[in-house]
Amino acid sequence: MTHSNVTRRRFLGTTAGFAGAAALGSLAAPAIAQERSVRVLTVGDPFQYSLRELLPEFTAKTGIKVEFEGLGYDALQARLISSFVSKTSDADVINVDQMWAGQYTDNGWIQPLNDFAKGDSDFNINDFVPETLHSISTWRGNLVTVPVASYSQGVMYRKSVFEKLGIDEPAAGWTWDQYKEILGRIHGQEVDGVKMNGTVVCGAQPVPVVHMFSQLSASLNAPWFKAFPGAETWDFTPQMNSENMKRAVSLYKELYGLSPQESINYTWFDAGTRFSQADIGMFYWWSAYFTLVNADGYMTGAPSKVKGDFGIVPCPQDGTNPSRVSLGGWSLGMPSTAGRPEEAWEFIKWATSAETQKAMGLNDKFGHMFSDFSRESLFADSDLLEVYPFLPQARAMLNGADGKLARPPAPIYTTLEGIFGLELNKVLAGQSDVDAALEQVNTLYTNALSGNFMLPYVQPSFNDTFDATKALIASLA
Amino acid sequence: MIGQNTATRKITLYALLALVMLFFIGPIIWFILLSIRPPSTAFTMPPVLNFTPDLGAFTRTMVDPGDNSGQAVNSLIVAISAVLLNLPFSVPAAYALSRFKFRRKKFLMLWYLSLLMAPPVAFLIPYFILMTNVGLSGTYLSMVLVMQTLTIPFSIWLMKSFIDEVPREIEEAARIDGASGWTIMFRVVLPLVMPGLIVTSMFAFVFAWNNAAFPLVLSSQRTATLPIGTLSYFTNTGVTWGNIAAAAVVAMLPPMIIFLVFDRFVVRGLTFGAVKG
Amino acid sequence: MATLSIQNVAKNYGEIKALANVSIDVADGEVLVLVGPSGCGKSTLLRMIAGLEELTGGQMVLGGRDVSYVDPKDRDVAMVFQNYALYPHMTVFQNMAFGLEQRRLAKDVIKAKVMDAARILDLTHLVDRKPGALSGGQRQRVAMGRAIVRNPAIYLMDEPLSNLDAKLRVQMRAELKLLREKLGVTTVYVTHDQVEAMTLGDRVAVLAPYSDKIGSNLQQVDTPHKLYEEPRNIFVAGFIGSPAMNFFKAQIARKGNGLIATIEGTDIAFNLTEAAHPHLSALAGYAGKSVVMGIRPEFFDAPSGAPGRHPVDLDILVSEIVGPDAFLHFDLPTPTVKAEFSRSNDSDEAGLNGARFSARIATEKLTGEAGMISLEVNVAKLHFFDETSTLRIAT
Amino acid sequence: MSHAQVAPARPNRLRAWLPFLLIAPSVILLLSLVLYPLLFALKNSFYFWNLQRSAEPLQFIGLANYKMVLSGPEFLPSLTNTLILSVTGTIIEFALGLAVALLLANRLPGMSVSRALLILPTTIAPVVVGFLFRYMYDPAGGLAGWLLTLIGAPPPAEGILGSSTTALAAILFADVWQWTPFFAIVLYAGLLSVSPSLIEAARLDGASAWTMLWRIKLPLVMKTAVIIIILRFMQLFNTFDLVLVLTKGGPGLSSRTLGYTLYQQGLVDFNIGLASASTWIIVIMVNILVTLYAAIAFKNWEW
Repeated sequence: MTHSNVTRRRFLGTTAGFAGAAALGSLAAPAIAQERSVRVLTVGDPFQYSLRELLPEFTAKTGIKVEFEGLGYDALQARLISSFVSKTSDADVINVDQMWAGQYTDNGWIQPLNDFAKGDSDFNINDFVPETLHSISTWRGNLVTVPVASYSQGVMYRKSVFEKLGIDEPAAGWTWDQYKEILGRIHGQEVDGVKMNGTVVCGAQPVPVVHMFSQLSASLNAPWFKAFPGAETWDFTPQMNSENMKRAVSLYKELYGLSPQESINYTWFDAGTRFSQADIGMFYWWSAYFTLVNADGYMTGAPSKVKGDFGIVPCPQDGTNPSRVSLGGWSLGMPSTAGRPEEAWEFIKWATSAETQKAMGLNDKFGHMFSDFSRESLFADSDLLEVYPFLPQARAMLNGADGKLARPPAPIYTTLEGIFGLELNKVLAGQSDVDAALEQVNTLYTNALSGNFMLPYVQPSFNDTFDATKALIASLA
Repeated sequence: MIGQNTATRKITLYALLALVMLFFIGPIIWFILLSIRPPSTAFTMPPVLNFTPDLGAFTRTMVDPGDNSGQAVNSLIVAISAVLLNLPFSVPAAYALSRFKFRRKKFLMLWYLSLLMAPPVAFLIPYFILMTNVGLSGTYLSMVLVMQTLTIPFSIWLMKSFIDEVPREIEEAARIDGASGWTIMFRVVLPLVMPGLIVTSMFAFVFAWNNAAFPLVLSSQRTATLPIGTLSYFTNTGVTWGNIAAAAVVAMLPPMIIFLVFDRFVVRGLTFGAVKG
Repeated sequence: MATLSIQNVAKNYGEIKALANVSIDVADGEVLVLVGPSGCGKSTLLRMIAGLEELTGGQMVLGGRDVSYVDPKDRDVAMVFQNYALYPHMTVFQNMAFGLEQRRLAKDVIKAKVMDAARILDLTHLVDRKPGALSGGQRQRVAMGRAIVRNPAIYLMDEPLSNLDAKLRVQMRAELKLLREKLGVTTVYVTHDQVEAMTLGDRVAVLAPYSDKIGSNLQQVDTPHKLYEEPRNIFVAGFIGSPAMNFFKAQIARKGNGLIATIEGTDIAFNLTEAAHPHLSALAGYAGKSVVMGIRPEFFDAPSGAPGRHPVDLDILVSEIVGPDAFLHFDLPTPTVKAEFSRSNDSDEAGLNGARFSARIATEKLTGEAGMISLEVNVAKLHFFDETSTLRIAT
Repeated sequence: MSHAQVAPARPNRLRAWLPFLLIAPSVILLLSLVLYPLLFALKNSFYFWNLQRSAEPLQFIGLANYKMVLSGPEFLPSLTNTLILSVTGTIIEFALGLAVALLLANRLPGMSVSRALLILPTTIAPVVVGFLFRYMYDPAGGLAGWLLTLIGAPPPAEGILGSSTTALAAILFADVWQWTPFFAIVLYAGLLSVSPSLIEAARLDGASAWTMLWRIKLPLVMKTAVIIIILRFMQLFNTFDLVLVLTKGGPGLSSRTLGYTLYQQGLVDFNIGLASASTWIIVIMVNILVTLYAAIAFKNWEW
């Protein structure tokens, strides 16, 4: 073997090594940074599709390039928390579920937006329906996110079915007893050759069942905790075995009895889809479905069997007690680690602006499917009313709506929701009765809350009332 | 079974085979049909089969807005990189385990095997933290690296069985012929275990291609892979069955094509060296 | 071409001694055959010559150069493996050219050398085939060809014929012999087949599994003829020759100025006189003691009455007639000589029973196939061995 | 003849260390990738660390997390379901796979094409299999329910996934569908290596087809089978993706598995301490199972 051979081989080896390193490097290297850009991480709800269509307009207007990613609920949650743990963020703007806003802020993962909002005349905070800001976007007297899609809950009923069965169309101010009575009259009847179910519920654990059930606990005035969030001193002693809670769960179980049995496993959209198949008399659900049930399937645009054949009415109330509507939705927040806060704010402001929200509502690419406005002005917009004639009813439902009451954003909400959702599911499945289930929930809540140092609660409280939110809005206007 | 192939026996066997194929392949076809059928027929029973195929779901997922086209490319990058990163680690180890005797070898083989049994969910958050700490979070490399915990052990087991079957005298002949270690590796051993390299690469590719757990936390928008894409159609407000099916069909095709094209290596590869052919 | 000197070579696997104290000198152009039962270390020794096994002790000197720690590729050896170890993915031509390519010879030189070897081995029409498409014999030739083209200092062959069927083996054996006459290269050849050993070897080294008694694996190195005529010990005597030598326990006693050797437990006794037996004087020292007596089957013969022959009547159990030769098997009520002394080729070890013996005579002289048959033994050819040292008793 | 090493004749450090040099990269890479999460989990399993409460581990709490996991209402049902799933799953997949392999081993025209196609379910991503079966099981118009009704065994009114009697079985079924072909191909490969002369000999000995299967074919394929059996068992033991897509563990706890509980604790509740304790409980259980299995199944292996 000659020396030159060795050299040549070594040369080849070195070259290969460099090539390999370069290949690895290209796998690891982030894409080239844009001069002005913003990274947005959202959940794959309908607003996301509408919003995405408009992104070129944002870039044209501001010169900011947008990297936009929509994820499923679980994936989004996993990605967000992972990034919080490592104290990095791969996004400048993130979607925050109503329940997450508190813990994200307390842990310093997202930053209050007060300073951005205050000096910004374009933001026009006064145009927001205050209930949406209160339910979705405030925490400890700060504006921590901005709503991008807010949902209330209302009843959808089949006009033709009511007519054929001679049932009067319901009106605001009706009671859950009436609701139940109507369902009883529909359930099992055959209408136009279709065997009707009274209603449909969401039974799937853990999140969907809690989402739908919590409208009942809100209506029946069954709070989760002794004093939270509207209290001078917070007290998280669980109230899950209260009489009202038992009534609410019993009612929910009754509603399940008037539903297709498979709804034990229904998630959000299963319930909506089922209604659009025309064998459900009436159900209450997030206002997003006022639009979505018109389509036969999601993002397809084909009309469903119930299109034009359903009315919308506010949720019933508990006797003479005023109705409490559960309000939920998605908002945009800014991670504390956001690399481009200015651009992020630009984006948040643009995406939540009346102009953009209106354009989202009018977007028809996959059929009209976004009417979940938070801005007062849009509910009376004539262009939007043409597409979404129910907007006045939807607006009315927001009055007095309170998401923080229905699903209190306690710092370990997800854990509590998991416990509750499981037990609710067990009640529906007949694996547990109402009393036993709620005692179990109360015990597990107590354990979880004390295990998480929330019982007794020694950290600072904040009397989070609707008035406090209104004061905040006034201070930021 | 020679000598027993009477007509009845044949008919019975073919009937059984038809049943087996229907059972295992039918659902796949049913799912592929979902991707091209009008949504109105998706949940109609008895099944509607005379529909006009609609490629709309493929258009939506792959062209406009085409969320999944980029993800398909990402999947390809991740899966191919996973193979390329895998082989330099697994082939030498498999070679050593096949050719040398040393203490604790059995332990080592079982240790590799045990890695395939770790609960992947448990590792997601630690991996995210680890990758973030080394500045790799959201990159292809982070996914490719952690996937090696699944692919390298499997590859080593597979490759070892292939190398076991190359008579060591062939290597000795090459040594006596004057070949260097590299020459023996690249001109003698590797060509002889080519089927093994193909099978190993196939499995590494498919493992990486199909993995959903790691990209769930380790990918970013730029690097998200197809399984993440299919997951994103399953949202709170709706499930877009057509889109899911279309994206899933695109996700299913490469592994299927690979396994069908290289079919003859599959049977050979899956004996894990436990049977000598 | 070169000389090979194996000097005190040893190989240990941990505590186990596989080889110890083996020293053999191979002359330039000589064929040395290593023979022995399985486990005797013959293949290990060959692989140590090749450099495929590390030496634990001793030295390997090839062509005057100490190659003990030289890589195989730098030793200038060529080897033919038992399973041929052809490169299955290369054609016959590429198989033969591979070694030359590694030595970076010019392409046309390689081609000339390969085609030359192909012609010698009658492989010219097969050069573009891959080994998978060749018959066993053809593969064997390619393996030979791969060694030949290299023109090495020494050929090493590890049971190159054992994978061939009997007929082909005989044919290839002859061809090998011819080839080696033509090439005249120093060769070390391993086999467990003593016929191969005897026909191919200029000298044959008989190896046995290491035992402390001898302190080496090497039993004897000699020409085939001398191995047969003058085996150094019981092992070699039993190993060389087919069917194997019959061993008996025999009592030596004086008789007149000669000796008498009586097979224990029988009345068969051989009179040994100065004229009838060449090693009588050495044997005389064993008078009154017992020794191991060896009679090769071919030392039996039909009665002829010639001088120096001793008649015996044997009760033949069965006889096998193999063409011109007949093998007669008989039992004697005599104690068994320990099996390890008489270990023969591993292939026909199974039937070895210390008390069963065989004789070989010309078929034409056979008077019956079973029952009492009268034979005679050539007394001069009787071998006697010391019971404890196992060495042959000779002057 | 066995050779301890194929190292060349040179008392060379490099050569002696060659096997370790070849193995080291894989071991180092794998160790660094596996040790970090395990140690991370070990440390945090002794801390109170709920990401919903704080970004950092708050307090050392000893074995409280372990106690909480083991005493949680979902632990025992999860463990039971997991064991049912992994034991019955492995058995069914093995038995069914063997039956299919024996069918394929009849060398009739068309068998090899079928065999090639048969691997397809195994190549599909588990997430996609989840979607596929969610679609099949859909109570509103899924193929499975329709077929069941057709053959006179209508699914429960709550739907296949909604009934506590069928939910776990439905998950099991999806897994069986995906992995039986894998067993079939592997066992088929094993059966191919059973030499025909052995079968002939057994037939001459008068062995029945049943005897032949149990006494000759099975023992010969068992060597391959022991590997895939343990692999599948452990994969099933860690099942979570099918559960996530199909039932989320419901109804009630009917189809909850340890893997899903772990997912819930870690990636939904973000209770890192609790999830870490669960991780170690699972790791310890898995290791005990694997060690026991290895001690029995790999006893007579040549390595």
